[in-house]
Amino acid sequence: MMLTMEGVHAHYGHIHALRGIDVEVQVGEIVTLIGANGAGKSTLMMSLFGNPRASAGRIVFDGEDITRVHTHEIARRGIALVPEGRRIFPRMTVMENLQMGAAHADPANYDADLARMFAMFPILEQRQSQRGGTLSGGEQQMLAIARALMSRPKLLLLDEPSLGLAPIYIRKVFQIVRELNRDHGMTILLVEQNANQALRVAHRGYVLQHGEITLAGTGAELLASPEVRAAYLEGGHG
Amino acid sequence: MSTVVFARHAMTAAERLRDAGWVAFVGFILGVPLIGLTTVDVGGRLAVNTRFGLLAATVAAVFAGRLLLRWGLDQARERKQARSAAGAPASADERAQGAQKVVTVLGWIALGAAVALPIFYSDNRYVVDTATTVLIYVMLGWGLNVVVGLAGLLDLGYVAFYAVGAYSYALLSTQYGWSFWEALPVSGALAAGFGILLGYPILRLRGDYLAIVTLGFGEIIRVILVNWTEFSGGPNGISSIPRPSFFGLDFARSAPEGEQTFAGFFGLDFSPMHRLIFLYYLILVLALLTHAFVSRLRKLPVGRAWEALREDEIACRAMGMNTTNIKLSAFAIGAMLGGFAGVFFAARQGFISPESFTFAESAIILAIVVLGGMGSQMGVVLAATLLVLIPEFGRNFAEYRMLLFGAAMVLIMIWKPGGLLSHREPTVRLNPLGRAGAAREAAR
Amino acid sequence: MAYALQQLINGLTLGAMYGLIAIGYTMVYGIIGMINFAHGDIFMVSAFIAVTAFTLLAAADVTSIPLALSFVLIVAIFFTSAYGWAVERTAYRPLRGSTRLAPLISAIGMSIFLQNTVQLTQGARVKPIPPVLEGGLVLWDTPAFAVQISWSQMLIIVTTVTLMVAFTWMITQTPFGRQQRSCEQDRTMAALLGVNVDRTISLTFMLGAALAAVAGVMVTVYYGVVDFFIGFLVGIKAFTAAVLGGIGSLPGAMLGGLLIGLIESFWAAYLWAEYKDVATFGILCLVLMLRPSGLLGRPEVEKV
Amino acid sequence: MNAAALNTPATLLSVQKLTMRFGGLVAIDDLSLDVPAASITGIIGPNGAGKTTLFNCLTGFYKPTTGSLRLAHPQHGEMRLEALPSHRVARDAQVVRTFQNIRLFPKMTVLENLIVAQHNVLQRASKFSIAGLLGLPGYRQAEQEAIERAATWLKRLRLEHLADHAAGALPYGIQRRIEIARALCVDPVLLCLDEPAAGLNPRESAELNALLLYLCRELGIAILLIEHDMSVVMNVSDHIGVISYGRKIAEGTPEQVRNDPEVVKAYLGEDDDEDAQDTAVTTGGATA
Amino acid sequence: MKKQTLLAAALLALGGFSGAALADLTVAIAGPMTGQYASAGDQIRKGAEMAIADINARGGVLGQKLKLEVGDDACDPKQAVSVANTMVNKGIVYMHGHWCSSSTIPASDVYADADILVATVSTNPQVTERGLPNVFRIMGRDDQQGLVAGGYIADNFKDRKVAVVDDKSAYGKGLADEMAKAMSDKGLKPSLRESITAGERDYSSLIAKFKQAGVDVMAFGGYHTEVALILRQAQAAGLQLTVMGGDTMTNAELVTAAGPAADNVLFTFSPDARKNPDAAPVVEKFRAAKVEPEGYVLYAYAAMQLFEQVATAANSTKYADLEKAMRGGNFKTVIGDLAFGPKGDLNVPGFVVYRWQGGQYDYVK
Repeated sequence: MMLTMEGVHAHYGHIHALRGIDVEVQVGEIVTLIGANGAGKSTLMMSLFGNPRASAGRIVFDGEDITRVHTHEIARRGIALVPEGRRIFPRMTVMENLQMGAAHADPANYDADLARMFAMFPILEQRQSQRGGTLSGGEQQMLAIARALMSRPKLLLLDEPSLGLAPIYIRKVFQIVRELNRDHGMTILLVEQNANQALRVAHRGYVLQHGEITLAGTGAELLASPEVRAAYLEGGHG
Repeated sequence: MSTVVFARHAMTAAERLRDAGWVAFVGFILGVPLIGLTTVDVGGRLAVNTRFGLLAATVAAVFAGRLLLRWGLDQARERKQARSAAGAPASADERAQGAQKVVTVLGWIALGAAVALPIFYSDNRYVVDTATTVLIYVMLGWGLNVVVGLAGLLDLGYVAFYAVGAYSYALLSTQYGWSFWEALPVSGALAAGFGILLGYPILRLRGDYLAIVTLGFGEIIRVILVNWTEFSGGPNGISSIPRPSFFGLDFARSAPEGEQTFAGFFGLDFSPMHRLIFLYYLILVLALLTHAFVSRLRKLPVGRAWEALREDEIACRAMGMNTTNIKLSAFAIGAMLGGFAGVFFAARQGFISPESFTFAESAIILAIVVLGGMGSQMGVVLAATLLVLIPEFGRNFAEYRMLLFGAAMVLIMIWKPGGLLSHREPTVRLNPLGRAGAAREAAR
Repeated sequence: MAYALQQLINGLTLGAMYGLIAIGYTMVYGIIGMINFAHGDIFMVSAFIAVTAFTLLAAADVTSIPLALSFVLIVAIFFTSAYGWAVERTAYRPLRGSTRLAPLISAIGMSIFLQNTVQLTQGARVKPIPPVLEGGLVLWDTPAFAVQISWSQMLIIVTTVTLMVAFTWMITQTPFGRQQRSCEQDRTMAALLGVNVDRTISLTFMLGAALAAVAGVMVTVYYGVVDFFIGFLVGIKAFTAAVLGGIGSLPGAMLGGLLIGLIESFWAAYLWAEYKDVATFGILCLVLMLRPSGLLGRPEVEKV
Repeated sequence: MNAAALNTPATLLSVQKLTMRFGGLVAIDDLSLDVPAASITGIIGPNGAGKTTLFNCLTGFYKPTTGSLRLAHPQHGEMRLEALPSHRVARDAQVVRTFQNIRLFPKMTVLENLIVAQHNVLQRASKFSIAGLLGLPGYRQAEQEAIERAATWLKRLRLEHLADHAAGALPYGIQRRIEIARALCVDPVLLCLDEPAAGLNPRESAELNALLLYLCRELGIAILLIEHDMSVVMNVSDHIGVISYGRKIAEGTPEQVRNDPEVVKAYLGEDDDEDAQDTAVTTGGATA
Repeated sequence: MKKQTLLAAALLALGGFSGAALADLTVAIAGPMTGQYASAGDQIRKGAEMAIADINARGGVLGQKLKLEVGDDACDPKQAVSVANTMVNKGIVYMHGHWCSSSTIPASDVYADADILVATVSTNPQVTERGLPNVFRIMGRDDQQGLVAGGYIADNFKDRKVAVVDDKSAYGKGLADEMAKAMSDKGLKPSLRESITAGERDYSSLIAKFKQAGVDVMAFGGYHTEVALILRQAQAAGLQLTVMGGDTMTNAELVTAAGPAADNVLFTFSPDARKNPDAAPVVEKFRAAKVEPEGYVLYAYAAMQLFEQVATAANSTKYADLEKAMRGGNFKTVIGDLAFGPKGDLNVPGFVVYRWQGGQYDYVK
């Protein structure tokens, strides 16, 4: 078991954002979390890092309880996040952004990892001395994924990686997700608004509503579920 | 699905001791160079004196203080947790309603107290005078609140407008014999003019760049007042500024030929308190007018535009708002109110000099706005009262006075980072308060 | 000509001093995005520590100047960094994540507090030390006027330039510098990448305080007289220097400091000394009107 | 507005030879584009192609390096947008925009956001605040009208119950809707929407489609739309322009654009093995 | 609800200040006990405390013990008014203060309103020129001081170049202007007229200007701290500068700070109280208590003596009687005999020129 959340509650200011979340991620799985705006998807991701900290419940990662561990310490234990909105350091170069990703990895792997990233994302090699803020949205998304991978995480979290991207980049993102999992055995937890594609790449999925898990199942099951279809896959008739 | 509620676990005795020990150790390190050692003058040379006894006492006090503080904080947290466990947390609407009610009640109490104060203290100069000072700062705070709290423009040189008002009145009255009431609007307009003058060159600046330029502007005004002796009296300032009269009646022991004094007209025995109380009510009226003016403005397009500007300047432009005019109007109105306060200050002191208009003064006024809760009118009253009274209370502690003042500023800020009253009341509501909850339920 | 040269040297020294303090200002500003109004007072504390240390050395009959200077520097840096750390821990850390103005006010409170602490514990009197570095070089001896540069002036200029280069290198090239910049640009993301944000900020404050400590020692050596009020004016000037150069930029702080030093020096030399502050702030306004983010500041592209 | 809709000229906005350089970087390169009146024009293109820059030029936030932006305003005649500062573009030319990363006034309530958008009308009615300060009936009536106007839009967008909530605390999708409502309160002739569907789920996107069609067909507001969500762009646009690296690479009806090989290569992407038919579903498939 | 209690507490506490203790006779001093000029405030307090102790040891005034109140105005005019009002509330009958002219001026209005006798050491002419009946000055005025200092320069440094410098404070600028005027009247035009900012550290620019202009005498209006810095830096730049200053130069810190360069400082001050044979026992007493009776220490002592004698002469502590006695009498204090003219200024303000020499100051021969 890579990650277990047991009855996790969390508050965001005065909002009770998570109300008893139970989620499991097995080693080598892609798990997708879908839900409407404001359902608490991003809060759930961030609560894994203790930001906001769970007010109740337990989070176990790789056999260790991380509920009370510092954010930076959790990151060092092997969870990496590609956050919503990408959060590239805008005034650092592409190279420096990648170095930040590798800040707590074994320096011995650095050169090999960098080469791997450049192979996976050739655009980053071309842009390596450009400032992060000057990249286009798609390029930033590639950089954000590469940055996360530089730390050789055991678990990769992706928060809305397709948001605001051109279709061509959306394809690329899902392709990478699939490759990472299939070719490198990476365990991935994916949060998506784009439920259709997200569920298609996932082994399993959860539906989050008002801070609670309302449905769980394999990707195919959820895709077929009438509730999911009605709420997340088909537009109303307008 | 088990719900284990975490209470942040209470510290064990050993942990408490270790924590306090660590803090005491830091206190020791910090104390060595300043408390443990001191230099004294022995016949034209310095020698080092040691005060290890004092240092030890300080470290012990820090240790005990930390233990006590931790314990107190833990208690407070426990009580808070118990309370929130007992009752469901109030909804945002209910909280807003509650806060609004408190502020309203508080406002009326403050007003009542303010009106009644001179009646209860009619023979106490100090109380009336201190209350007058509080009101001057309240007025200044309300003025700066327009610039900083509403429009979100950080102004570290607000004292410049205060100075412009004060000097305008001082010069108009001593040089040209203008009365208080004649000079008041002119001085306010002059201050507003300076506000626009300052506003123009810095329209493009943001945040801290704006702050430093306003700070510089304040300093420029002060340096000019100090050096341009022919105009401002230089460092000597201007003395013998006439006091405002009560509809032409002076507050003097005896009137010049053909005029009457206040006491004489009303057949009272002369008392210097009459003038003091009159000045007090004068500033009270000015302050109330300011309050009415600013609260009204806040609900007008211009006031909403200020707040929108604070929230997002680019969105303002995209909505077709002329941000230049909005900024300038904020500077002008803030400056005008500062100018009014300055006029009153000059009239009350009877003497002004550049020393009253230093950066420290700007910092205090800004602190009033921020401590009060940006944009909150009642917050300004509360903060002004605190910041004037703390140093006055401090007089009992002689040389520790300013030390306590500094510490209090830090502590209040940490205690209430959003200011004492941080609740923002909307300028307009679609659904009046009581019904909001119902409306929300209906929407679910 | 000789006169102008002398004024240039004076201006450069003064400017280097402002620059040295401004570097600390700008570094702390960089990481937490707030004006640390207490920085000038940290500098003042370090000057007092330096006075005590020098007096101790004099009592111990230490005559070697390099030895004395390095001892005083180490002592001052140690204790002043502790003050920097404590100030951050008590007055700023609790306010992280609140409005931008809250730490500004607590900084002002802290500044008042430190000033009065020193006044109470060390007394209100000025504290002098005997001249440490005497003499200098006569660069150009004209009949009317001898252009001189003293050893302490040289020390100040050299120290400032060295520190500026060293710290610029540290920030742009080292992992710590990267971590620091990452905290400045996106604190949450930095933490998500495993950066200990609290520790990085604390360290930056300590480094800023260490810079202030060096400045404090330099001031003590150069002017020989210290009192509890010196932090305020110098703090404002250094802050102005940091903004003029573009806040957040170390070379900018240096440049701003030098500019202000030179403006003050030459304005006082050829025009009206009493209006030199007007000149300084006037030029600041002018520069900011033309370049709203300072001379070397990164131009703030309006992100729409 | 209806009167305006009757005698609108064919082309509302004409972009001609627009170029925008930042230092050495060419963000928009000799771009020409026509926006017909009372229609929805979509702008698509890869990230960083210059779409938002086009909006910024159009709404006065950037001064174009060269080129012209002519607006055939139904009341005021031809206006040159490139010569107007941003606030006048909104106020006088009535070209109003929303932002890619939502820019509401977060601490103000939803209703206040919508009333601020009517600032110019109200400010005129308040006669430099004097009428407002005195509470004269003229101003009071203007304010009442502003509130009603805001309430109408809130009702139309089903946001009424949130009117008194601070805008910044509301969920993302709702904030998007508020931003559109706020823009509508400025009374636009041309409404420029920058990725209005970003972060919306399919159901919300569908609602957005309905709203856009209503605005355009019923109220005659011309809409310029930047969007990556093909289910929105392809469904509502009358006309689509495709931009890549600052240049227009294609233009035409949704059908034409979708099948343009260059667009597929630069933007839509080649269908690959695994999700060939799926992509059809998510992009254009929902047309039926 | 918490907020209301807070406010109530504040109001109550305000009221708490009102209770005046009338058991003893309360006199007060006021000055900068904190802030930039705190060292002057310290001198005043030490002098006054000693005087009160001595007077009470003698049995007090008119059979009543004296009680001392200390007010801190930090040289801020606004705080000075606040201090004045506190003092009025505390029912003081006599005030020695304030120290800064800019504090004394607004505060004395309050004392005038409340019928409280004031004896101050503020030297700005405006202090007494405003015609307040209750204000007396036990020190000379800037204009008198400037006359003596400027005259001395004109007489003794006729063929040297003189710069007149002030620190932009009310005191400093007033004094410097008077010195410049007195010099000019005697035919010596200042070569330079400069202002500095008190609190700054770097005067190298000013010194280079002196060197350029060939100035080696500086007539200075301001405080000793700046003089010490200027002297140190002048010496480092190889300029032997002679300084003429005012009464603030009596502060021994000048010597500590400037080192041997202080020997170039001349200044004007009232005849040295410490040389007054009558004062010898008091001086001894101060030194025994490890307080050097420099600067304002003896003035504060004298101010209290003055009150003792005035009240005894008037045989009353009523304001009108005190004022009358003050105007009529001639009082023997540690700073010499005091008698007041119609404006409240000293009849014989006798300023003398001193020079620092080896850590002591003495009359210039």
